[in-house]
Amino acid sequence: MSSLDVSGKTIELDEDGFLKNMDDWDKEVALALAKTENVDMTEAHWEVVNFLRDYYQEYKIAPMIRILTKAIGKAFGKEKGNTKYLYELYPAGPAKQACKIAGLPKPTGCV
Amino acid sequence: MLHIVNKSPFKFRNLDSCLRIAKDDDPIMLIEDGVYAALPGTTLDRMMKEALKTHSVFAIQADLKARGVDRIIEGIQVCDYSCFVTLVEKHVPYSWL
Amino acid sequence: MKFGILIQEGPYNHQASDSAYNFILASLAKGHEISGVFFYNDGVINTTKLMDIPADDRNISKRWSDLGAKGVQLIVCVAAAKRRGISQNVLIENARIDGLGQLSELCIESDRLVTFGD
Amino acid sequence: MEETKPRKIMFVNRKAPHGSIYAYEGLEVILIFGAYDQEISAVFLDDAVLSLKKGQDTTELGTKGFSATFRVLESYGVEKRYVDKESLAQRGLTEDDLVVDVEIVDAAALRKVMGEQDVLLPF
Repeated sequence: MSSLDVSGKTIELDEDGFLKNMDDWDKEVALALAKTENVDMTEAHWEVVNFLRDYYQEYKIAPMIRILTKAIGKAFGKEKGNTKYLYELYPAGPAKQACKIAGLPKPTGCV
Repeated sequence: MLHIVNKSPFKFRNLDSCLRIAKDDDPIMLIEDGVYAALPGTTLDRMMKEALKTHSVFAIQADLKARGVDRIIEGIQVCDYSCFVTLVEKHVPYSWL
Repeated sequence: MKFGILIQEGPYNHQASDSAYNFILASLAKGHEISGVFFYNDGVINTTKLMDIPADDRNISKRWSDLGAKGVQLIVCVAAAKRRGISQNVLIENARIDGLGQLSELCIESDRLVTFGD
Repeated sequence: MEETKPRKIMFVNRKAPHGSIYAYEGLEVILIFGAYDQEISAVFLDDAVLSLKKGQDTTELGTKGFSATFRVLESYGVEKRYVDKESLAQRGLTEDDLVVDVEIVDAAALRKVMGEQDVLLPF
């Protein structure tokens, strides 16, 4: 996979399906990216994606999963602040799937 | 703590920083271009002699030899890699890179 | 004792690899264990087998590989390696590309961590 | 060696950002170490205090800015963050010029805390 067609525009992707150009992101692109991951975007999904984008905007990195769960719990309620919840939304892993849909760079995932 | 300094003190301020932070009695290991600090009769002579009052200072023999530094400030100890290892056994090392 | 070694600088450009190597040999000779050598920053360039060295100079990557053959772990940081074009295809024998977490492990399990760099 | 006791690991940052990659790649290491439940601390000494300066904008360089990322250190488990007072003063900076909440320490305090570490990592 190397590109995505979104309402007539061609969006370039890297070899793992992440946006090559972060500026290409908008809601429509996010929905198209979600489709490539077989994720049906509900409000709960958007909550995580928007959170990730805000976090990246502020700190210039995507948070590690451990940090993400903690922060999600703090922002949206305890019942959401756990790995299980995030994996239910993003079965292939929130770091990989949610970051991709949020248009963030591929996490280096060194741990 | 063992302070490892690998930079020429004539170009960089690493040795200055090291001497400012080093605790009395902390040993200082000069390696690579750091061994130029052992040259006698330089503009840093006084600083080094002052440092020797509170620290033991070592310089790697192979580095001195490679650079033709055959006279060194009195009190600085010539040290081979095995002696370097012994210092690391005794102290937590930090490299002032 | 167990010594971990961190190398932050590339070969030839800087003496760091040579100093580290000499330190490791002296440590082994004294009966210490080298718990691992971690290559970070430009240090990852130590581990490409594509080096082509004149006969009258030391071959730094071969030196590391030979040390690896003696059982010393050689760990190349994946993130730093990716940036600098070091991949499995060009990696010397007896080294492995792994995560930064391995440096953390090295700090935890070694009695001393010694850094060589610029 | 006791296996269960967390190790005291300190990142001693001394290099300026942008001119070389050390400050950035050093930060990448710090963020990973936070996950290992050790006693992690970071000190900013000499030119590294410039990494924390407010108002950095790298867009014209075409490189990724990372001064904002230092603000996550606390949540990533870096319990103590020190800045050397003299290094700030040498560069005409005060605490108000920095993007993060840190503890400003003098050489004596730094000497003491550095002397207590099991591992000192230079970046």
